[in-house]
Amino acid sequence: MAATMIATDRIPWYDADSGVLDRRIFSDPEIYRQELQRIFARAWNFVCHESQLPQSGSFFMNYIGEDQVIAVRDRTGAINVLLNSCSHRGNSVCRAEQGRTNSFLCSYHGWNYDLDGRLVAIPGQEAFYRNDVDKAKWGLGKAAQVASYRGFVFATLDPTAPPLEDYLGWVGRLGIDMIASNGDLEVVDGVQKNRLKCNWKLAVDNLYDWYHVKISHGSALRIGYAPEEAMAPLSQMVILGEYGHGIGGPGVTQAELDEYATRSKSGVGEPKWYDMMAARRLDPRVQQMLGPVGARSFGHPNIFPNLWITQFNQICLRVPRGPYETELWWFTLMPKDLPEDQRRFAIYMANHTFGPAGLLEQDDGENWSHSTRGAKGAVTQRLPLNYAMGRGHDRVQADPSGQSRIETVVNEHGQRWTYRSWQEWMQADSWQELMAHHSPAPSGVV
Amino acid sequence: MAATMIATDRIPWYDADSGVLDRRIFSDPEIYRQELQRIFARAWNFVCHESQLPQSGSFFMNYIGEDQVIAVRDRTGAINVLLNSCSHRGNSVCRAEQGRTNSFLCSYHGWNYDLDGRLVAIPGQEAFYRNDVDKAKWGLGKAAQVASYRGFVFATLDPTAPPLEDYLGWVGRLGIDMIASNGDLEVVDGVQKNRLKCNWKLAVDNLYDWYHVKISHGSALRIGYAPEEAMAPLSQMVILGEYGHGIGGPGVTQAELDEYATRSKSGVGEPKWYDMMAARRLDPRVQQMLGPVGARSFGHPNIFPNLWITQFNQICLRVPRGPYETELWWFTLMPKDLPEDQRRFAIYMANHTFGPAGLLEQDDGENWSHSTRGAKGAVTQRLPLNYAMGRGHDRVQADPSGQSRIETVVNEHGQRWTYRSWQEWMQADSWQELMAHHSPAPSGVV
Amino acid sequence: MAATMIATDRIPWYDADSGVLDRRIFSDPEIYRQELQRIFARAWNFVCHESQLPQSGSFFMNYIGEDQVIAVRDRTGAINVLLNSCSHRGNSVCRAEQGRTNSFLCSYHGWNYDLDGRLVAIPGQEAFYRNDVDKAKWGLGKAAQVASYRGFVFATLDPTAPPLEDYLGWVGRLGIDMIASNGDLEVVDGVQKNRLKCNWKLAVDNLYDWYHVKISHGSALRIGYAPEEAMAPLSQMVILGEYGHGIGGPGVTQAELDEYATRSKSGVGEPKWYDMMAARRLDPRVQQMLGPVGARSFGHPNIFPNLWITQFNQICLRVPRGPYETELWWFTLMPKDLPEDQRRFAIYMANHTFGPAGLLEQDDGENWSHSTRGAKGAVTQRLPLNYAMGRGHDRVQADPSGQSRIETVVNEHGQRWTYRSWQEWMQADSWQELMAHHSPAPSGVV
Amino acid sequence: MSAFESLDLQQRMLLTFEAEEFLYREAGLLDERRLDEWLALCTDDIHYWMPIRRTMNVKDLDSEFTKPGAMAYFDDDKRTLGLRIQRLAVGRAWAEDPPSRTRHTVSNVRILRADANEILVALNFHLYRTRLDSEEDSWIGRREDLLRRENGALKLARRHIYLDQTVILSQNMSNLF
Amino acid sequence: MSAFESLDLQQRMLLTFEAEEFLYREAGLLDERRLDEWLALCTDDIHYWMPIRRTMNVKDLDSEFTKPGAMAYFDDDKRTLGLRIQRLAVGRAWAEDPPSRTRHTVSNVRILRADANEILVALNFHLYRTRLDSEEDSWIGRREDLLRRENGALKLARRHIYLDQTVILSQNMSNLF
Amino acid sequence: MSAFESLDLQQRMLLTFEAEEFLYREAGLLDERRLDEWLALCTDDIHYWMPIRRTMNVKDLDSEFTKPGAMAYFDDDKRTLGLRIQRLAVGRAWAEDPPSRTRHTVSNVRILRADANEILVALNFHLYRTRLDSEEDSWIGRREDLLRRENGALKLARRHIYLDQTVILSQNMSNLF
Ligand code: FES
Ligand code: FES
Ligand code: FES
Ligand SMILES: [Fe+3]
Ligand SMILES: [Fe+3]
Ligand SMILES: [Fe+3]
Repeated sequence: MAATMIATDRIPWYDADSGVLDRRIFSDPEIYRQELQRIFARAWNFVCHESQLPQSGSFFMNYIGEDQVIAVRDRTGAINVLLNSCSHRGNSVCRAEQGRTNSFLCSYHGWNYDLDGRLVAIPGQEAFYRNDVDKAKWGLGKAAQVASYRGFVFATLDPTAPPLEDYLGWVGRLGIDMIASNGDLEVVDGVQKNRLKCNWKLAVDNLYDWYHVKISHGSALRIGYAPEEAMAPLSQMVILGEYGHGIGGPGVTQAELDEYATRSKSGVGEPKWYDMMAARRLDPRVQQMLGPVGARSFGHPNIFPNLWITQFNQICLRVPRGPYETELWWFTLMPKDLPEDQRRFAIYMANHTFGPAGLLEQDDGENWSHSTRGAKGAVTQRLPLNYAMGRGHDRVQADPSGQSRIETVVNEHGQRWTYRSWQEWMQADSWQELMAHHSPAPSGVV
Repeated sequence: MAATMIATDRIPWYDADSGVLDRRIFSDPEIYRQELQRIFARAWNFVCHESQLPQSGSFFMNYIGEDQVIAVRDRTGAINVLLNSCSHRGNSVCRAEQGRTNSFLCSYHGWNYDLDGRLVAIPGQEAFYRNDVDKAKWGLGKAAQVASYRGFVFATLDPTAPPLEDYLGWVGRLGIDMIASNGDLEVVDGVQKNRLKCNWKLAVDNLYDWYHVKISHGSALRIGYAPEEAMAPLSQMVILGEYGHGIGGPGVTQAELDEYATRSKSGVGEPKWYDMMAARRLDPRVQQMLGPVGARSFGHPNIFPNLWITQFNQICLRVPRGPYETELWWFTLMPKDLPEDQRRFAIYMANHTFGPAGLLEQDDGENWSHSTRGAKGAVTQRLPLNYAMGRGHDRVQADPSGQSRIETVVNEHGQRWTYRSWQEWMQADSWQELMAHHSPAPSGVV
Repeated sequence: MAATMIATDRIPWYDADSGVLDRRIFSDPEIYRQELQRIFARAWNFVCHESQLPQSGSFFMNYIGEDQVIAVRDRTGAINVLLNSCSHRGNSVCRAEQGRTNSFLCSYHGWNYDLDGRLVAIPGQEAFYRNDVDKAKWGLGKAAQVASYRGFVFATLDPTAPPLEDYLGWVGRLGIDMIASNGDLEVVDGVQKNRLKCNWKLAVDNLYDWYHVKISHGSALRIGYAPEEAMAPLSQMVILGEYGHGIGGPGVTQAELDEYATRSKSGVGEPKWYDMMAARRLDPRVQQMLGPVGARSFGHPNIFPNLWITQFNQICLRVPRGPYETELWWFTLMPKDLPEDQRRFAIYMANHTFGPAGLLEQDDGENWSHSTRGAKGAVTQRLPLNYAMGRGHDRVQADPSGQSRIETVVNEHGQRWTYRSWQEWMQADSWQELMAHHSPAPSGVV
Repeated sequence: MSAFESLDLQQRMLLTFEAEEFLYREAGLLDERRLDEWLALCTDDIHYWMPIRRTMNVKDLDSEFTKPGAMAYFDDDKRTLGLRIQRLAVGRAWAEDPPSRTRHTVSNVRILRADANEILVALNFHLYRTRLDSEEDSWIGRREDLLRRENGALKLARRHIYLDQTVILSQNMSNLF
Repeated sequence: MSAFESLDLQQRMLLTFEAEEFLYREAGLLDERRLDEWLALCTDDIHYWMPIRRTMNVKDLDSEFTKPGAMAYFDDDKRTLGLRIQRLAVGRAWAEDPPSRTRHTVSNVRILRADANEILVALNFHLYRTRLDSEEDSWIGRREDLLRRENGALKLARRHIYLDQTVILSQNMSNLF
Repeated sequence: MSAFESLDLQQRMLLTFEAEEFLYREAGLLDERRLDEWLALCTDDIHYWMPIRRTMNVKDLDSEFTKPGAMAYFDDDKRTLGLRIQRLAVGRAWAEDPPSRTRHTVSNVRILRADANEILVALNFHLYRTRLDSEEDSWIGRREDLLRRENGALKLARRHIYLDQTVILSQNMSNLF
């Protein structure tokens, strides 16, 4: 089909010079098929938080692309990420979303896999197999690399992928540092999951989207659920990192941070839109951890490809379920020592802001599913999409700390960076090629 | 897949010499994909009747192929046909089937489009876009041409399409004249819509099908809901026009028309099967309007590709919804000045004859969906379909008025013409090629 | 798509040297499409048992691949297998699962087909078709060959297929003989049908699978519904035949058969696991019918591609319904003269063992659907499946009677033979090629 | 009609039960294809009506349904209902041979108004239909039925059917609601 | 059994409520997986039966369902029902681990016949099942249940299940109806 | 609360009818989008809660649902319910313009406990929603509602919603249950 041609040629989907995007990347099934191979099967993917696996045998089920994986802690305390498919006939060895187990016993013929995926028992190994089966060769498929950064567990299926910390780079690490700086985190029981009829990338690009708030979430603002100045402030900061990571959203000046510090001590002075955020940067150790620029950013990090870290206590994974469907998985993380009242308030906010019944998020799905629909029409499909907001009007500022960033107003730098990087991932035939040819973080005018 | 091969080569699907058709045109997804590009994206498509857009801001949602379009009257009174997809992210700018609006405000970020599709407001155009966005370039996609014939509004997405009147030719125009001759029409509130599991072409070819009535609608005839002589009369007339338009069904002689005229005056004489139809041709202005031959035809016009005009007060659009699904949209049009009792009777007939609960139409869907199923089987698919009824036994008669036609018995001339034309549309790579190579209306033996 | 490439090249899916299988044969839609053409459209397929068509006009609806066929007895008493699609527009001419009819009257235009598929009446043949239609040419599509073996009716759509008895070979015939040896069979009213989310081949390879019983059906064994020794005995016999037929499962020695014979006469001695089966081989005529080896086999025959014959009174057809769905159709056959109490017991067992609510079969679907899922993941798909149990450790024993077999323990010989043969079917472009290049039944070490 | 609320709880309960008993029996007749008996439960002046529903913006909701006298999916008097039923009896009603298998489920039965002669009932319906090997339709919505006593027995005097779907996602509506 | 109609409205209402109360409690036990308690509600001679339904032309409708003694999806006595329940308790009942989440909804409850000892009830059922992350099944049809009084309490003496589907569109029927 | 069973059949029937009457009226208000009137039926201390359900192995079933205080889909007091309703009134609630068409069906209504002031009810619900031309959602599960008498009239004091789905197969839950 044309689909195939489209996907295999080298036409640029995204034109960096104009900020224009081809709609078909949201609707072409062949492009989606390639994404599973070229992006999800290669990238470091978030699988769970360490606190979800308290003991040996604790497991949490997740996906890498559409491959179902089990994150499980083994007897050595190490976390393994296993492909949930038996080596004998391919049956699932685990069907629960989470729980605890001693091993993974296949329900078809009883091959039994240890918590680290090793095949440890085969019924009739001697009698039927005459010991002619090399158990070492037939364990469960495993992630090629598993690593954890500040308690956030990632895995890649590609042995040639760079180490996690290199993959994240300073921007990805900073993104995680921002939520990690809340304290010693643990996941609150209950991952919200729901399914949207949209392409996964539309859900991802929305996390940088501080432009939609006033309209998409107009009703929430109008009833005063959230103050507009805080929900869509004008002063914005964008930080872009290699391989597509980024952080975009509200930013303040050092002066504003200091103003809040003084005011919060003295108790004298007008409240400001950034108070709730600034409060979380008072602690010098936090400022230390985030650096001079990071400390001033209250944006949304995205760990490429699909992990959104919110400003407060949640992260949201955008799980692809076919070209036109995406699941949103909301994890809520709180400092273990958070005072009960603060904890109760934080959970209230988490339960009522995002998720399928969230006062804000209710209205997002409708827009994303219709944007996906708008990428399908035989003729509509030919019309370009405009991702040009602010293009060519901003400048990347360097910093002695090395924390380069763009300080500006509401913009689409994050979205453009996402698709520019996405295109490089899609065109590279291997990690080697991607490492060699991907764009460095932008500098100068953007 | 083979599908692709099938679709891109030049094998004739329809063999005009034998009247034999390849079943795969009803089941091959790739052929369907091509139809959206080569037929619907090129043709003049019916979108609504002018009376559905009484005031400025009145809109009606429809489809061209699978592209959703909004027909809307603007402040100048002109009718625009807009692609329902925002230029920013592709979101729908309208979700209602019909209604009235001042503009199309996108629910995602608030880009606002005027009733003529022009982009008139972008939130943050100055602050965020720094005025660096050419609104003139980013309006909604629009039909390349919109035109109206006797109140019936059509649109084409192809700028190279010929003007509507040329496209319709005398046959298409005559088809519309037939219903327009009822008087000064307006749409009765309520468009019936339902979804069948059939390929759209099977629904279209059925409109010429005066052969199925006795069997498919046997139950309706047996209970006397409609008289058989009128439902399936032997004397038939077929009129064929360029680009696939046609009119097929009952026809009478001038003598019969005159006989009815005399009898209806004198009130003396036996009722005849054609009385209900002939009554609508008494008025000399109507005869004038339809011409000597047209006035004698009571057939079903099809405006290629998919608009069926019935003998009385309804039209039915066959909306493709994928290779195996079609929606039937029934519009009912009455003369504004129709006396109340006649109006009530006409609405009763409209409500009970066609539509999903119609006493006649109930039984059609079952046959069409199973005919579609019969085009899918791996082996069944290889068997040809017989469209040969009457082939080679009839002759096109010319007329001084230029109204050539075939006068004969029940036949499949209309269906053959449909597939012959369909094949020319599918093989042409452009309007230019289609105009150059399409068949002229047949003459001589057919 | 890659799918296409995968399917059309000659990569071996199944590697006979390692017993390793490529998962994609369970998930690739293009491979499935080819299976319909290369396997089902070519093979002899089971359609019904003669007793289901007691009189002229009795019919039973079935499928060959995904082509719907009607098995019907005509006035001469012959059984016809007709493609259920009218030659005019392709409509179904029959919609019932079974029943009795005088002819097949198409509900669209009333073309009428005789019980042997001949087109016998066309409304308006003279008036509308002017007698210019050769009814002899436009009958229903028919199976190229229909034949019956011991009351089991098979059909092939391929005129070049070898005769049924050659196709079955001695192994396929023996498989049918095993159930036919129960007596003069008739189908008990009621074919159980349910739909699984699995690829059809996973359902087929399971019939040879005496390895899964202890685990998959652990609950049924634990509650004592069936005795473990009889359900999964160690002594197994496998018989393999050309074109993929096979018989695999419990086998006993002649000594054991004799022991039972003596014991059942004397009434003295311990019951053994094989008593229920051996009882059915006491009759010398049965031993005669099955031969010295066959009489000792209590395995599951598969008539390639998809007819499972059970040890007792049932057969199960695995009907493909797309790459990821399969219907199981359970037919129950009893000797006409079976004493009422035995009949009641046999029906009780049939109703409670297999079928969607069967105490055993309930648990199978879950495993097969997840094995299918396990063949879809972009990365999981790359992992080989292990079909190597017992490979290279057994030997085919010849027998003066010609009944070669493998006598061993639980094994996967049957499954390997199935995929090896399947691959030959898929790679052959015609019956001629398949006959020339297919593997002979194995000999020596397997 | 007097306000139903004026009755006491026991009276309301009794009346509601009486209505449910009628509605369940009547639904059973439809599912068992005993259509002549069903028709006999209708008064001679029955109005059986299903207007067309449209997806409308909040501001245009007043025209969500078509009005009486405009287009509708059903707008039947007793004679027309009789035709629908007769159709199935005379053969060649292909949409119903083999017959659909229907299940008329009625719930949330609430009496809106009642007097000695009439009971006006609102309810939720779920009409489930399955055909051939695997076709399935579900029609869900709200109904307003007017029940009238005619020499002692309740009869159906009006049935207004408010379907929740706008586009009918079925190939036909060859069954009664 | 005497005709239920002979009872007056109040009596019919009371009896119907009593039957519904029993049926709702019993359905709740199934959904809460309290299967032993459910089994205790069955009489020792219970007949639990679901025949096979076939798509038939109108003229052949008399054989739409298989007859007793022929093939069926369920044809259980109390012992067999016990086996089904025991199966889930002993482990390795893979179709139910993780367990299905079921919802047994009963509506249009009509008493067909009743006497001092027995109540014969007809009803519509909707058994909804969801499994794992997104599997969904809906089984819809008609049931005839015979309720019998045994020392004061109602018990289930017979359950005949008439499913509307012909081909079962589910991978199994590992749950009770 | 005293055991409901202690009441006699007639009393139980009356109480059950009273509860159903309330629940049907309340469901009707939601479907007719009369949300302010609906809110007025809630007590000031209402707890409206839908925990998160997870697919768990039999051995881990004790944690199938999240506990109060942990994450949930709904965990609302009256103020929060008010916000949800207000949201729809102020415009720009895009998920509901055009509005969804919902049908709240309540069945198997069983009283668990009751006293002079309160009735604790368990029931099965089916919330059906259709949007635009063809979107359809069905949410099915079990509810426990606490009804309390406030100056004569019943009010909703607690609604605990146990959905049968684990992954929510809908783009949002912009409607009340
Ligand atoms: S599939 Fe897992 S043991 Fe066989
Ligand atoms: S998508 Fe329409 S304004 Fe952004
Ligand atoms: S389709 Fe069968 S007669 Fe026309
Ligand atoms: Fe948002
Ligand atoms: Fe018709
Ligand atoms: Fe099994």
